[in-house]
Amino acid sequence: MSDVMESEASNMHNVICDRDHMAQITSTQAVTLVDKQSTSMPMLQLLNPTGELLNEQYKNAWDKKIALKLFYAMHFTRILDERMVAAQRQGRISFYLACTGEEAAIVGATAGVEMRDMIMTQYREQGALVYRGFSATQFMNQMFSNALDPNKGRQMPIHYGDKELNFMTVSSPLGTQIPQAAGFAYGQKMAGQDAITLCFFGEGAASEGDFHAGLNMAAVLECPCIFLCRNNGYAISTPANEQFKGDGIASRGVGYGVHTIRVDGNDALAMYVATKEARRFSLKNNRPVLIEAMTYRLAAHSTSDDPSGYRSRDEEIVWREKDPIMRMHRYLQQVGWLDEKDLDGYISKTRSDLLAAVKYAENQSVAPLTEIVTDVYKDIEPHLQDQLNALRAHVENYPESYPNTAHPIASDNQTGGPK
Amino acid sequence: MSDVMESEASNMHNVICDRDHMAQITSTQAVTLVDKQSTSMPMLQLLNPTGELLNEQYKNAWDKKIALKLFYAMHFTRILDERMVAAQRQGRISFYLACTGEEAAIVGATAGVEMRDMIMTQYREQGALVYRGFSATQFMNQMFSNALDPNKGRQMPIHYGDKELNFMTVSSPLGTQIPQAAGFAYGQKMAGQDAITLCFFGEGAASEGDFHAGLNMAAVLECPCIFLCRNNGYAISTPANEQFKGDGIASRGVGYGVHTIRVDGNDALAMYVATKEARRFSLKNNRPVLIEAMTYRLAAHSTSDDPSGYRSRDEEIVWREKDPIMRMHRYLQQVGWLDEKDLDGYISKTRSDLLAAVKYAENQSVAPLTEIVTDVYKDIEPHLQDQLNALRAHVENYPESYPNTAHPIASDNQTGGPK
Amino acid sequence: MAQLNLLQAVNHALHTAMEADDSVMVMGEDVGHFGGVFRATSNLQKTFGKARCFNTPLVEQGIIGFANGLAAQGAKPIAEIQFADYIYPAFDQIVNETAKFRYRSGGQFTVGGLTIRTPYGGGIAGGHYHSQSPEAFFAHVPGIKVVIPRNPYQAKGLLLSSIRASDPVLFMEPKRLYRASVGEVPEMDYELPLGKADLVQNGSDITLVAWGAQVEILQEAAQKALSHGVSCEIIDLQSILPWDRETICQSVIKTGRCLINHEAPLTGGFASEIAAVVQSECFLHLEAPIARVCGLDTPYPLAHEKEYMPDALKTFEAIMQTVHF
Amino acid sequence: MAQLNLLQAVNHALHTAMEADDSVMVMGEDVGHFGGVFRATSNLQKTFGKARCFNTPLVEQGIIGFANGLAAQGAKPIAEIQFADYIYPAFDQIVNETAKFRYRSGGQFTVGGLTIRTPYGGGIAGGHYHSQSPEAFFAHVPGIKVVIPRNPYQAKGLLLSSIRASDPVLFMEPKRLYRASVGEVPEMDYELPLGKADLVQNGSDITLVAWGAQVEILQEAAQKALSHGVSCEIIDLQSILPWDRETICQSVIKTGRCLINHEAPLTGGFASEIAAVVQSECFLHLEAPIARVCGLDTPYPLAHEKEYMPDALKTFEAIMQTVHF
Ligand SMILES: Cc1ncc(C[n+]2csc(CCOP(=O)(O)OP(=O)(O)O)c2C)c(N)n1
Ligand SMILES: Cc1ncc(C[n+]2csc(CCOP(=O)(O)OP(=O)(O)O)c2C)c(N)n1
Ligand SMILES: [Mg+2]
Ligand SMILES: [Mg+2]
Repeated sequence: MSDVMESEASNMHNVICDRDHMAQITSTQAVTLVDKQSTSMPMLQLLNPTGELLNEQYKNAWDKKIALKLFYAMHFTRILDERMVAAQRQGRISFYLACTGEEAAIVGATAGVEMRDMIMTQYREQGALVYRGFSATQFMNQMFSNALDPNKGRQMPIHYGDKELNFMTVSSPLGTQIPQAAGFAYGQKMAGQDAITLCFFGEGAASEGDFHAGLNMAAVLECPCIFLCRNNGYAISTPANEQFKGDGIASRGVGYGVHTIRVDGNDALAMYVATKEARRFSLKNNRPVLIEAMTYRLAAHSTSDDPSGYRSRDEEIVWREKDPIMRMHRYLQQVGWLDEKDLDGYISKTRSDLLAAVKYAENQSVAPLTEIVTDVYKDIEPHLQDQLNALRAHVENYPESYPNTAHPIASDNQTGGPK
Repeated sequence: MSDVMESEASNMHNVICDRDHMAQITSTQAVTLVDKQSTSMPMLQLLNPTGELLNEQYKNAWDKKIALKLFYAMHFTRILDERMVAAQRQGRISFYLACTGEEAAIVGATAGVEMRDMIMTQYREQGALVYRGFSATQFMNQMFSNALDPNKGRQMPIHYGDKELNFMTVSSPLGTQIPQAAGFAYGQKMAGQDAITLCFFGEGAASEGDFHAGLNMAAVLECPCIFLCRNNGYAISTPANEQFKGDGIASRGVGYGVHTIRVDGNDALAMYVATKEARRFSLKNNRPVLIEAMTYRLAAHSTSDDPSGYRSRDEEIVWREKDPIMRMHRYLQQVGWLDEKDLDGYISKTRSDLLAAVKYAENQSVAPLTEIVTDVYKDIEPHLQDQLNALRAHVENYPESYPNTAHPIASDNQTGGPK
Repeated sequence: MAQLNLLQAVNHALHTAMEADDSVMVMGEDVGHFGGVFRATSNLQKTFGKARCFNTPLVEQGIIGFANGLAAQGAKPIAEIQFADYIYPAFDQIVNETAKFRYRSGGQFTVGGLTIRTPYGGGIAGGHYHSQSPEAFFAHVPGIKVVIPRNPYQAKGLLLSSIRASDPVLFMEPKRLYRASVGEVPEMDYELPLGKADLVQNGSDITLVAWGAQVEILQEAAQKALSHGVSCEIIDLQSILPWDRETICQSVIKTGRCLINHEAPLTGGFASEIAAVVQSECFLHLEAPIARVCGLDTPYPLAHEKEYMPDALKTFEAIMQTVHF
Repeated sequence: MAQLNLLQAVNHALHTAMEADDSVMVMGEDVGHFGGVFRATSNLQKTFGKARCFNTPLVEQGIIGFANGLAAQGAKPIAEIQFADYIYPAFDQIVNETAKFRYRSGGQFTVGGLTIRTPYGGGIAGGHYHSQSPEAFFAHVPGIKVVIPRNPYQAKGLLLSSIRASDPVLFMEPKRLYRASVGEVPEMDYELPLGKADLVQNGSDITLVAWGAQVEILQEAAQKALSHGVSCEIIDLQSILPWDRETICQSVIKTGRCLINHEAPLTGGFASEIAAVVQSECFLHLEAPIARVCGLDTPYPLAHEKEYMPDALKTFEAIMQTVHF
């Protein structure tokens, strides 16, 4: 070993300044084990559950337009979820994952950043896409795995991705996007962009090693990004108290030297204000911020799950009363910004748009067979070309066994579809 | 997906009690990003650098016997390090890794636990073995990779392991022992043992995902173990301020809900007292404790390293003055426990023991060829037996090319050796 | 005898092992009260208590790290990785720790009591991340054993052997078969040998080798080949590491031809190892090149899953090509 | 032309790439001011600044995770893993993320700019954890490329191609050769093609295949064989994934015999893939079984390193056995 690892320090001329890794540390002369009560992480709340503004100081922190945009996007998300859970029950799609109860956390945060900011998500953040203008048809093309899905039907439903909307394609392995967000933000900084990265994940995913890596690296390498943990109380069946013993996820931020804020995740305006401030701070100082959104997964984990196996109806009812859409509704009523008729119109139009989009998307063909080997590498490498050729010959030999690719359904419209 | 992951919750009759993952959380109505100054992690110090006891309350927290055992073990470790660094320079061993400057942290902590407690280390904790009675010869058998090494010469020098001394075999990949320590401690608890696990690692290794996993799991699964981080300012060339931005490693403990204490790692008695208290707390409550020992790696990272490439002499000098052995020496003088003549005798005896052990160990043969395939599995599986047979035939064919195994040096003494 | 599906057989084995030995413990994501996302660990917590069957935080590297420590202490942990696609965060703990624990300590310390269970494989519309078959990665790791059952009977017997083996075992369960059908499973405690292949069907023209859910693909293809006058011998490898070279090679020496089928991508898949050994051991007996019918060298796709899969038709074609070489 | 060792050639390539393209950044443990534990990144921080050549915290999964994100943003990160033995904590980020990034997004997002550099292999008394050759694990991962140079000239040219490739590349450096000898390396910027094998020596009796440090082992064995009248063709694979089937198979069709040598354990090593393809493509031309001379199926030992290694003597023996089959 010795020779290969040998130092060649002789060519280092620059002076190294003395370091003191203990410069900030005070001393004590008594043994005390410090426990978690030593930190305090209160939760920002601007609206109470009945929709009253709790701190007048913030009353101009948003305007009517943004409040309504937020509110409508939350509604769209709720309706989308209802529709798709039903579609899965009908066997029209194989899988779905709803964010019911968490719309405020997701949409509020998305409203707090800019369109040019990159968003990386876990999988329960369709509200972010809604806010950014992903259409009903775009949602359906992904979920029906058809040829118009930008992912070319390669991933399970809910693995959205849209380059134009700065929304990174979803990946199932949990936590992997967290260090990636730090790296992406570092790239934004190096490229001199006036943009940050907003990275969502669940409190379960925060147990992964990648969480630790991502937060620490973002702090050390001074990355302008926001880590947004949705603490919704469950990771599938595992309750938060079997996930961690500390004071939520927020209390970890401090340990990384990351500025941190805990927010009521069912309060869309608190989420909006906190995220906006986090973005300002992060971009100005090239520093990460951790936001913990306290919320609750009212939905089942996914359409494959039945929560009655691990939690009580009563518990769910408590949280149903804290519905974030209801809270925002009351607030908008109180400040006189709500046009109930317009809302009803929006809701029914959204329903019919979604219905039309489902019908459209389920009639599209799957991507052509070639796409099974494209995008593995930038070009189709020779061994993949060989595999494709063999596969194509085989499919042509047995067309009835591979109906989707042997007889592609002629698609009437390859780019558009209903809006 | 849907059918295979479908819930069959109908057979669950037991009532699930309601959970509230927000029960402990208070609220605020103003946006404040919490930064690391919010926590305070003072460092326990019982002796000042000139060896004076700073808090009389602790004067009976140790007795003469333990203080001297500690002190002598620190000396043994220092001498071992000097001797082996020299042996490596002479080309007698391929690699060595010294713990100079960190003896108090390691030996002090080891003295604070019981012999029946498991110790898992990183690689710089030979002091723990010394304290537990590993002999000069045992050290040398490992470092000369001979047949008497319990590892059978399979690992690089310094990868000690001794079942009898409850000292887990060292493994190079950093951080892997941290979740293992949690699991080992869980096993001790389940087996009803009156024992804990003490797990050492560096502040660099604490960046690994396994650190995050280990601390969180130990907290959640209530494991009686002590995590002891040696924060010695460097991970090879990487200074602590390029490793993390938080307040050391201690401030992370709180985030996991792990009771935590920061200790002056150059104060052997503070380390002893803190570890003893941590053990008591941990065993009584089945809870992990995190200790951060603030110290400094006076040595090069290893014999393959030259620190002058990345840190200043002046910085080293500051720390040389905080030498833990010197501090303990002064304390022992002050309380009248030091017999200088006895110490001198111990030092010269240790030197000659080590020298004799080197001579002994370097003359032992390597393990017989069969050992190349044993211990991969409990029994030698057929494919490995075939590979061994082929290898043996080959070695017999070319004895001059494989001198170590073709002509094993007759070993005069297969079990003993000088003490 | 009970009629059980593969999932129930696994659950039976776990109950049996925990009943027989207090040091057996089950751990993993959602394995506790809920009984696992596939319900393989149903009722274990209820029967044996929370200390012996427990949820872990969501961290695979921690699950295996913790289980390594627990096994080193002397317990017999059975750690579940929810999907084989999520085993990679634990790769270091498995490759550098589990597999080398005994060797590096000269036999002083071992994690031989460890069993890792994980559902693997496609056919459930799971896309990239709920379909992978990573057995080849682990086949290249001396120090662990890799075992895959193909039906409920095998599942119970092989899982019990794996739990009780003195070596760490990665036990991979073909999730496509979890509820696909039921089979006879003895109520009693029984073990099937590790490291041994299972002769599923006798034949004379070609030896077909697979494991897990692909064995039934071979059976289907063999049926079709039979109607074309080709007699196939079918072998279920069962143990991927160490594997039963003797049984395979003896069969190929008899038939003169060999085909291996697996779902994982072709390049670097375990079929390559079998082919490399068979061509070497049976060189003078081979009448045609050894065929590999495997997944494509792409991530596991969703919409094109049918096209990606090494199905019975592709296998049949390759059989005919090999026989008529 | 300069006389450089392999380490210097790597360092040259890094300087060249960073000079030519501002978006190239170097990151990893100790790569900054210190220049890496092997000094491969010497003077990069001094020349290009701390923002473009930086130390990371000690967390391999983070290094690759961060680099994946950075590459997705459009930069060209070169991430160093200090030893290939420590790449496993990053296995998930490589296998599930790096390799599938482009495919899963339908080409919308890619980490094609990423290069991972890591020293691998034995022969330096490094024991289990400073000697491993994990290329076979990565050869089973569609979506990445795996490249290994055998000398300073190859190192510079292949590394430059890897950095500039539109696909993520794992670039493995044979550390035993880092300072072993020097060779001629052009001062200029040049690239060598990925996916192509290199014919090292013409011969007629047997084709010998290896990569990295083992190529010189083949040369030594071939020398010895020549004195016994056996003429060996030697091919350096250079790219492990995708690999140059054509060059290998053409050679074997000519020589009728094939031997593959690698340091990694035999079972599931990359030699098995080559053997599987060669037996299939060259079936009618093979005059003897394809031989594999590889590491034992054990962890990499220290005291028995010499015995473990697939050295020139073992290779020579296998050549003679194959030729006299
Ligand atoms: C690495 C990895 N392990 C396990 C899973 C399986 N899995 C999918 S979602 C989930 C729970 C996630 O919980 P959380 O992060 O709290 O997010 P939530 O579902 O509550 O939004 C698990 C275990 C996975 N996708 N990836
Ligand atoms: C997983 C892994 N990555 C990298 C290394 C190489 N390495 C060996 S020691 C070391 C630095 C460790 O620093 P620290 O944990 O602070 O311990 P110290 O050496 O200061 O005692 C590194 C990077 C390793 N052994 N394992
Ligand atoms: Mg959750
Ligand atoms: Mg350190």
